[in-house]
Amino acid sequence: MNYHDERQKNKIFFGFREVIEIKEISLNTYILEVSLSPELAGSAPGQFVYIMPKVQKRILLPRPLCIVDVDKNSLKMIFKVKGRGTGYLAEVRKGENLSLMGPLGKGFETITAPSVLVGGGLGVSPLYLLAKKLNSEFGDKGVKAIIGFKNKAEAFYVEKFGSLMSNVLVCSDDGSLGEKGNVVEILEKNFNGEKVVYACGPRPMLKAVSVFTLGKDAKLFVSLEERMGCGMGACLGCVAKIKTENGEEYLRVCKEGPVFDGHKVVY
Amino acid sequence: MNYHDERQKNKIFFGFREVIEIKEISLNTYILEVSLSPELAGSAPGQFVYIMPKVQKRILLPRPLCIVDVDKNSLKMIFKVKGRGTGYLAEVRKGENLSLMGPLGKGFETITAPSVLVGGGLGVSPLYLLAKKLNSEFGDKGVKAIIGFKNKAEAFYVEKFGSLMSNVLVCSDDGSLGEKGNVVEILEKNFNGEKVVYACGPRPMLKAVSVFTLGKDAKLFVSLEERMGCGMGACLGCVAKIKTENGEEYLRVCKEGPVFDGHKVVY
Amino acid sequence: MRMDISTKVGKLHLKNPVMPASGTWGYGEEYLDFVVPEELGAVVVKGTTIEPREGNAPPRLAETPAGLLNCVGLQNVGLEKFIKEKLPVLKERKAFVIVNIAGNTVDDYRKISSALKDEKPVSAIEVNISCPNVKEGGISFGVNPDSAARVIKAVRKECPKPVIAKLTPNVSDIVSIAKACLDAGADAVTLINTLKGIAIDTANQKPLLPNITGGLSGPAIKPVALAMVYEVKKATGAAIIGVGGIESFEDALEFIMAGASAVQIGTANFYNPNVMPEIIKGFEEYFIKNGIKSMEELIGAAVL
Amino acid sequence: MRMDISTKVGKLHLKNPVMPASGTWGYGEEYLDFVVPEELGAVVVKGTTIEPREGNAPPRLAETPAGLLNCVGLQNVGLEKFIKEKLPVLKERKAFVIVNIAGNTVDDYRKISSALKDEKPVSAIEVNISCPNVKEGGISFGVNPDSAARVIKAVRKECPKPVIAKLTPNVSDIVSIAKACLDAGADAVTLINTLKGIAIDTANQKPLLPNITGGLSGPAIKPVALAMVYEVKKATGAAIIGVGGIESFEDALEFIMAGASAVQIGTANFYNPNVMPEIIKGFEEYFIKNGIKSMEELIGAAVL
Ligand SMILES: Cc1cc2nc3c(=O)[nH]c(=O)nc-3n(C[C@H](O)[C@H](O)[C@H](O)COP(=O)(O)OP(=O)(O)OC[C@H]3O[C@@H](n4cnc5c(N)ncnc54)[C@H](O)[C@@H]3O)c2cc1C
Ligand SMILES: Cc1cc2nc3c(=O)[nH]c(=O)nc-3n(C[C@H](O)[C@H](O)[C@H](O)COP(=O)(O)OP(=O)(O)OC[C@H]3O[C@@H](n4cnc5c(N)ncnc54)[C@H](O)[C@@H]3O)c2cc1C
Ligand SMILES: Cc1cc2nc3c(=O)[nH]c(=O)nc-3n(C[C@H](O)[C@H](O)[C@H](O)COP(=O)(O)O)c2cc1C
Ligand SMILES: Cc1cc2nc3c(=O)[nH]c(=O)nc-3n(C[C@H](O)[C@H](O)[C@H](O)COP(=O)(O)O)c2cc1C
Ligand code: FES
Ligand code: FES
Repeated sequence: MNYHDERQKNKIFFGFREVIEIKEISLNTYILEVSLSPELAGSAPGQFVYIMPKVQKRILLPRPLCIVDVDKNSLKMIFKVKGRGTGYLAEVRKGENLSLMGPLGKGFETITAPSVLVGGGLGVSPLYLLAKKLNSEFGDKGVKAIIGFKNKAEAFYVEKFGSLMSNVLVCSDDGSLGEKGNVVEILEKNFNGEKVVYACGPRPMLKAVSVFTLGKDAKLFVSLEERMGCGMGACLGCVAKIKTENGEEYLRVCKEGPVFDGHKVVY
Repeated sequence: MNYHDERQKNKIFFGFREVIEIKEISLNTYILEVSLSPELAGSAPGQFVYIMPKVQKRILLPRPLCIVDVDKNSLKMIFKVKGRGTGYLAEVRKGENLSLMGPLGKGFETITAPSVLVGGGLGVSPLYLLAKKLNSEFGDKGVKAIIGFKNKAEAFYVEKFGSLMSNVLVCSDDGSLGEKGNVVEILEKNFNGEKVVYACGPRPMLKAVSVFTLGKDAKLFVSLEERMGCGMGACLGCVAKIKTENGEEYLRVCKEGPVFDGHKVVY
Repeated sequence: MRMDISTKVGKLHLKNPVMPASGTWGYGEEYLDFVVPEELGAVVVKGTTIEPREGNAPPRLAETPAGLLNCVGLQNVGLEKFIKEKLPVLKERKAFVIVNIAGNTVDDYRKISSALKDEKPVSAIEVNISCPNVKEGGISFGVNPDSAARVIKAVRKECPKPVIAKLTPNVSDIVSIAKACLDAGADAVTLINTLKGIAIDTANQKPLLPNITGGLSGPAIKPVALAMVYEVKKATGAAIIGVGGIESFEDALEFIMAGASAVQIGTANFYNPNVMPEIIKGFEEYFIKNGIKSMEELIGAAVL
Repeated sequence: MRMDISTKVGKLHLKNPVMPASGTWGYGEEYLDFVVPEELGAVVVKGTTIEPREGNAPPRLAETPAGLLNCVGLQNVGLEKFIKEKLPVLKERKAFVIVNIAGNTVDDYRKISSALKDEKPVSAIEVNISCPNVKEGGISFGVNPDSAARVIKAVRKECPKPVIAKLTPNVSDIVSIAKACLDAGADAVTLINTLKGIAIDTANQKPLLPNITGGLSGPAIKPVALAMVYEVKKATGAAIIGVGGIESFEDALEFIMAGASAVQIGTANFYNPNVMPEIIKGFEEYFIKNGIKSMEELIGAAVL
């Protein structure tokens, strides 16, 4: 390695992108589409962008959002309004410029087939780009998706998954959409000895998927969330406890993650 | 006085007003027109409004701006971009809502005629509404205006004054507009024993006008500027030293001012 | 239905926990267009000294990120004029008055407490041993447990009304100062006064404020104030009035849960004159929504 | 034309006055997409302890108005791995390396300085006696002149390299701590580490950070940092590295004029990874525009 290389300006984009679309797609949940840059065009499933709400009343740090889709011209994210940052983000308008940084983090590895994707709530969003990739690498038969929401009002991207792949199981906690039940129950009923499970959603859900897949000898990859400072691996603010060769260590969600071996996460 | 009156909600407006127009009218100087409220409709010459730039990146406090004009439907202010607050203010657009509070402070008294208005730079702006009022109270002959700017590029409202009244003397430091010279020189040359002088502009200018008028036995009213906290007289942040019956005291520019007896100000 | 959001601060019973911070709301006359003093839990007036003070030279204010530096320097009308002109107005309005007092010497504090002890409309005395903007007295008493205790003892001895010590955050160990004040007889502590700060006018290569340093207030200092409230509550259990950067009901609730029995609002009044009624309404709505019966349930709820 | 914006911090000669603040820029490897370490005045690495540390449980961060609370708790790879894996990379790049060190006991500081004294690529040691997020050592040394001096003396004796004491703002009298460190042999002081703060999670009625308190950084603390730089410069004339809330060239200039010979940038890197090169460029442009020949003309220019 030659350390005297010029600054490696080519992997991460930082600057303004134009808002191509912003739309409420389900209860308090928005899809945000921004123009591409060469760096962003190379985004992998599971990576995220660090995005600064434009109106910065009392907001200091950017907010991390998963990459939902990336095509020739644009990058898509889906976010739910939680607090001030996402609240302001919901107010940006088409044509405005938005400051963002990305792609960041280590995404999902698509090592083998067949696989199951398990997404709960907003956790569904990073799985779409992953499904696309798995589909193109291993064919439609090689991948199944289980996506669940609290109820119909909170659901999004159900049709998008449907038109992407044939094997999509949809569920909701109250039965207002698809089967009644949570994604873990649906996984347990429909698991067919797949070799890899990819999961994203709340921690308790990930833990349950981990317990289940451990017993089934399937590999598991999960995507974690933690509050972030730098998004670049420098501040050690975003750690999660992971089993490593050194025992248990705090690893950086923004750098070693957000995707981790689901059986090594200390839930 | 009955102290148990209901809250006196009727004198000062606080809330959002719609931007009717925002336009650059000279170098870095903008006119801002907002919709009226009953309270704002009662604005007197020399009063000011406390206005919060909409995009509040790191901005905490509102910014004080003089009232330039008020008519049936709107209130006008003129401001120069100085720092972050006025910078953001220049970015508001027609149709947006702007948070503001006013009218605040004690304005000019129109006690007698004839009078001269002396305005330097931005100090010209509060004199327009005053000229209107003097004109209507004492007639066109009762009032003369001397307005001066650094140069032509920085000048504004020259025509507005021209169409309002017949006696307008315009000057500039470099002679690019009107007579060459500053307003004090022009005042000295053109003073005709008027009974009242109203002045607004930089401190050294006000001081010079004060020295001149003292010798001429004319009353002088000046409008002062100080950094403000509350704009309401509560924080004692905005004081200026004024001669009073108690000697010299720090009085509040936002409450006892911004207009003071120009011969009592300790320059 | 009107909820009971009353609170107790030591011996004081307040109808709601919201009051202005001293020096930011004058004498309750300035904001009448927006708030009448009698709707607040209390009114804390501008720091009052025996003699009138003219304060420091302007400019006295500088804006900083989410904060405000001030060096007003205790400009006030003085004790006599306060009692003759300001207090009667507040009395007529039936406002609950807390007088913030300051002095150069322990004897100053003693004298002023003595003069206030028979003034019926005064419900409590807030002893300012934390003003960073005056040459003598002020903060110098508040950075040391012994001198803080001496001031409080003098006031305590002189005046049977509730005594509240207002402390400075510019210390290594706020708990020891608070303890000293409580041991000396304070009924409660107000936390915090402003942090010492400076802004530089780079164009003119000098400090922006002629006083050089100023006191930092506003949202910027909220986490520091919360830490001090939390630590003093945990260590002493004392009644606390929390202040520093509160600009919303949410902020006020943070202070209550961190251990404050009431809150003061300072700088936020400057950019939102309705902030105090808004916070009062916030408490009422929160009580209804969460079935809270008494402020007691919330005070210190987050202290582990 | 490239301007000479070099600066001297005690015995250290830096090509420009801009460096990252410890703990906010890792080991210089993380931000390579934006900044290469060798273009900076220096690189200050994450606080390093003898043994590796796992740090505190997450969440470790909470955003506050114009500020950030952190309780990372000195998670670091430990001295051995730092020397074996991190230092060679910085050496290859010819970065100017300042190692921030921390320990539980004076002996820890002694040992780690001793281990670093023969490491050529290390240009100076920044002694962190101000970390608010660890149970032992850290800040407890920094709130008292005697214990601060003991640590600095131990490091000084062990290590001939320049020694910089990094101080905490959570003290009553920063000047006395700075003096004690200088008398004990420190070549310079870094001002300031974070202010102690708390955020409350009102929905769950508990402190947001499991560590309860965190260290407050970011623009919110800038006026406090400036005040400490100014006062230490005025009282001691010492070489100072200024840090706290700097997010623009303008901010950096305020620190230089208040008495800092160099500046560190922490939190601002998180929301603007280009901030350090921008500030360097800002100095170059300012030197040209104002005909400044040497940083000396600006250092402390606003100190009256
Ligand atoms: C790697 C990663 C990917 C994410 N992807 C998505 C996504 O695709 N869609 C989506 O809706 N949300 C996503 N989140 C969560 C999202 O970042 C938070 O909901 C958002 O930051 C909340 O900000 P706020 O200002 O609205 O809330 P506030 O509560 O006002 O935020 C205050 C602070 O807390 C942080 N914070 C609050 N909640 C979270 C959280 N759950 N995780 C991390 N930080 C938090 C904020 O970043 C901010 O610093 C992701 C989080 C991470 C770490
Ligand atoms: C009563 C009054 C009336 C005014 N009327 C006008 C007007 O009609 N048109 C106009 O262009 N300007 C007017 N000014 C000045 C105007 O308020 C300032 O130029 C403006 O506040 C600068 O804000 P900024 O954020 O752009 O600058 P910054 O320098 O970023 O402001 C930082 C802080 O300093 C304060 N400040 C800076 N300069 C001044 C100043 N000269 N006076 C008071 N506060 C200042 C700001 O309010 C703010 O709190 C008036 C000032 C006062 C006191
Ligand atoms: C302009 C101004 C004047 C103040 N005057 C006083 C005072 O006279 N006495 C006092 O104890 N505190 C005084 N303070 C401090 C406030 O009472 C309060 O403790 C501090 O501002 C923090 O609260 P905040 O962030 O809500 O403003 C003053 C603060 C400001 C901003
Ligand atoms: C996430 C984080 C980690 C930090 N770690 C350290 C550290 O290891 N050693 C240290 O001396 N200071 C540490 N600090 C303090 C910074 O070096 C700096 O003093 C402080 O953040 C103020 O500067 P800023 O406002 O520019 O961030 C840390 C700060 C942050 C935000
Ligand atoms: S957010 Fe800074 S290390 Fe991950
Ligand atoms: S701005 Fe507060 S008294 Fe004038």
